[in-house]
Amino acid sequence: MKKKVYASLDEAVADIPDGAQIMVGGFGGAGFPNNLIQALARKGAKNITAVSNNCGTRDGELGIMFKNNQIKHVIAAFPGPHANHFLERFAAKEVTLELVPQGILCERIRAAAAGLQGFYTTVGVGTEVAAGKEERVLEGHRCILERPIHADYALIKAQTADELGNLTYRLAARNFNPVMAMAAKTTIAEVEEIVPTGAIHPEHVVTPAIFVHRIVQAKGLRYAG
Amino acid sequence: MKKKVYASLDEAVADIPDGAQIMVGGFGGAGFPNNLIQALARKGAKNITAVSNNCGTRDGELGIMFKNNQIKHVIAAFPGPHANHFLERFAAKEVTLELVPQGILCERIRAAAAGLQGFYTTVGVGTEVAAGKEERVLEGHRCILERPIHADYALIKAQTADELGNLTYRLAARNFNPVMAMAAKTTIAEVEEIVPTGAIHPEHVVTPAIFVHRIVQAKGLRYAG
Amino acid sequence: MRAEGIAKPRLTREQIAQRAALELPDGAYVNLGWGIPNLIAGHLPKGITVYFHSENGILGMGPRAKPGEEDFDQVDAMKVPVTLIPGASFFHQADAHLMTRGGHLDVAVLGGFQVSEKGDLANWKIPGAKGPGGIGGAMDIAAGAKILIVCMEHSTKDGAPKIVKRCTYPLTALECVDTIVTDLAVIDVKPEGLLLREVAPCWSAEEVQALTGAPLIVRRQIPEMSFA
Amino acid sequence: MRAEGIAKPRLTREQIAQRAALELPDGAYVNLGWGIPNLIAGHLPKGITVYFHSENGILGMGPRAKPGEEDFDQVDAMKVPVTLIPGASFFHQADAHLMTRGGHLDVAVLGGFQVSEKGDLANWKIPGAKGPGGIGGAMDIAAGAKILIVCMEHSTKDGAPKIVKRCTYPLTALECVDTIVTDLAVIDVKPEGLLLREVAPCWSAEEVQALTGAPLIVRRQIPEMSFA
Repeated sequence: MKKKVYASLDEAVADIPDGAQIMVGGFGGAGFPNNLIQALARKGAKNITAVSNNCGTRDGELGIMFKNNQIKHVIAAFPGPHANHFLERFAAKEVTLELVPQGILCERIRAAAAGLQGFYTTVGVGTEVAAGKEERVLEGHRCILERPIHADYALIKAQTADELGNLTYRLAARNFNPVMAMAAKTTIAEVEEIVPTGAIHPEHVVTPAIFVHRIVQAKGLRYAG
Repeated sequence: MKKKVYASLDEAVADIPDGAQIMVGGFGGAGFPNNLIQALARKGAKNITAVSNNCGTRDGELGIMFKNNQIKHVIAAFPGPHANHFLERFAAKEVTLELVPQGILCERIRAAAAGLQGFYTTVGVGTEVAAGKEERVLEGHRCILERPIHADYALIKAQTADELGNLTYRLAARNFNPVMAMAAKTTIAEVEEIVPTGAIHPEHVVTPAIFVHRIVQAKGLRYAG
Repeated sequence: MRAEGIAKPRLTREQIAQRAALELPDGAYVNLGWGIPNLIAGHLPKGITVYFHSENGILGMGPRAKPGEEDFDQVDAMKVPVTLIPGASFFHQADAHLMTRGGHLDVAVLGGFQVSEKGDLANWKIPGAKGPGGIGGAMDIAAGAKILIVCMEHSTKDGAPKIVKRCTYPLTALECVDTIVTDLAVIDVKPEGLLLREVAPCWSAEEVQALTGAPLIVRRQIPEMSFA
Repeated sequence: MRAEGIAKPRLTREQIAQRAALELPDGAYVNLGWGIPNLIAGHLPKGITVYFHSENGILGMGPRAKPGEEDFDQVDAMKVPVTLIPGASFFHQADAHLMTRGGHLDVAVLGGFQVSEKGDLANWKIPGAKGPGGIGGAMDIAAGAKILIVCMEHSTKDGAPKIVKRCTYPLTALECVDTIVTDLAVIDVKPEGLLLREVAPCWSAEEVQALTGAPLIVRRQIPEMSFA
């Protein structure tokens, strides 16, 4: 049976090709897979579509990948005031942005995970976000149709993994990570500690092992923004 | 501030009116709020619309309410071979049934909880379940539109509540309970034990207190089917 | 199409399960339905680890609990108290079916009343049966599994074929079945039709075809079913 | 509509927050947005318990963490390390916004650039600003809260009214605002229009109307804003 625990960050991202669509967990500085992002920056994969709440914080989080011009398109809710590398690339038209309300971003990711082909929401009706989207009245409300967001890879940050791939998260570093973990073809988890299979109580597992394909121990870069 | 802990099962269901739409947790004998169901049977509310995976097991689970002819309509995935009271009422046309695939039942409940007005799924396409539902092609798949299922009340079974209303569940008795808890206007939880607020680790809470309006200690009837 | 003329021994339900067990890859996440599929867990080859999913909210089920050790909060989708293997987890119903519908299960094995030559499945309701029937998780599982195997007898009790051109029973899902394992054969559903892969011991391709309600594609010599 | 002619004292941002805090019922689940709303937590009346929701996945936030006691895995939506009150919980982002969108929050308080007489809100992007702007959780929160309060200055820095007939800034959500608390007034958005509920000390209804870009409904004598 294939082992999920990888010896190095670089091995864990080695097969991510140019042009891949990648989800990246994290919010407000917490729960970013900063070591995996650094590995992907070292690898130099190009023309990436990134799905992330923000667009980096200075050189940290996704910042390094915008700095390196590895990202061609990003789907995000809040690029952030310190996303200077993104903002420069955006101004230079080297990267395009789809701006999405935060809850809808997450719900579209979950829809992909859950095998749903779309959903209706009142969020965004009458705003720029509704541009080009089907609108109709359902349950007495004006709604727009939102579509799933899929990914080839998810880079996520968890606190503890068992060797089988069950994950738990620390405090509010949970945020987008469990949802993105469910939505990608290949989910790669950077974790603080790896414990023997069965060491996490079955009722306390947040991300069941079925969603996790690779596990690698974090190497030092916890808060990078 | 209003206290959520009720002294008796009967008080906890005292205001449920005739004609209410009620979700009831449980699957495979585990996680049914049997004591609340008995209290509702004692109260005798009529013309109930029930949302439940099954339709009772002999006199147990929802069985007693079918026996008493309190339910006029039920939305369920698997009425069950031992739902004899339901089956008799159904044959006598005293109750109507909307039969729904189990995952779609739960997803429609979640859609109500999440403020979504509908979703598209491939599940049920080309089957009896699709009758009367809008069909279209999305993401390259034939899909049908499914609508949210709301409720006035949810009767759920949890293992432990803190006094604020945070809940945890035991083993596979979790099943429908956390999802239904999020979807009803008023959620009433029957629990094995009530602990002081803060005694459940914030990372281990499965149902946050925001979803829980009443808590009552179970009185003996754990597995009723 | 009636079977009266042929009285050769057919596989038992346990043998069907034993054959189907060989289809499960090491490390796979698998859901087993009611009936014959549920017997598969007892026939896994040595050295193979499979993570069994139960649609009520368990991943990593082990064998059923021994008498006296049952915990009725830890039951499978058939209400049977089960054990867990290390690394098991519990989750709620919405996540349980996010797994089925979202394509996260490697293999699902369901029972069947009828399978069509296009891989349509009917497995939840017998026409004319008393009562409304019950769908349970079958439609979600059939729609979402990466590989769907159906285990069933090749013929009904009356001798009618269960593999048919078009299902006449109420459908579970369209074009969902990948492989059919019966008491007579292993058949793959391919874009070009039903491909006969193996036949039961002592049975020929022609004899299996005679009991099948849709044409079988027979390439070369069909090997006998293997059980290990 | 310009404000140059009037130089009376207006409420400070802290005073706006203090007034808005009185709108929160005991036991309420509340989300506070960026800016003035975020100051409200420091002004809760004695004896009132409010459960603060953070859209990154916390319910039951307490005050910000003291210097030296920060944990950067426990931050609010503004990236500020916070404490927890007993009974707090963590959950993932999909559940965090199930709470906002699904109508589970009793009250949300957001900042605003413009509010229209119908209660439309614009609060995420200034026309002509550099860069693409950022929506964050505001659209989900505005669409779903049972009661939505907007806290903002009554006029822009240039003296233009922020309460208008129609928003000219990019919208956050339509017909979502219930109450506006500004440095000059408390105004309820009603089906019949903007109902002036209270005015700041030393201000008259007529003076507030003069700085408001949409008609205010003035019934009887308007009381002075209370702060406790």
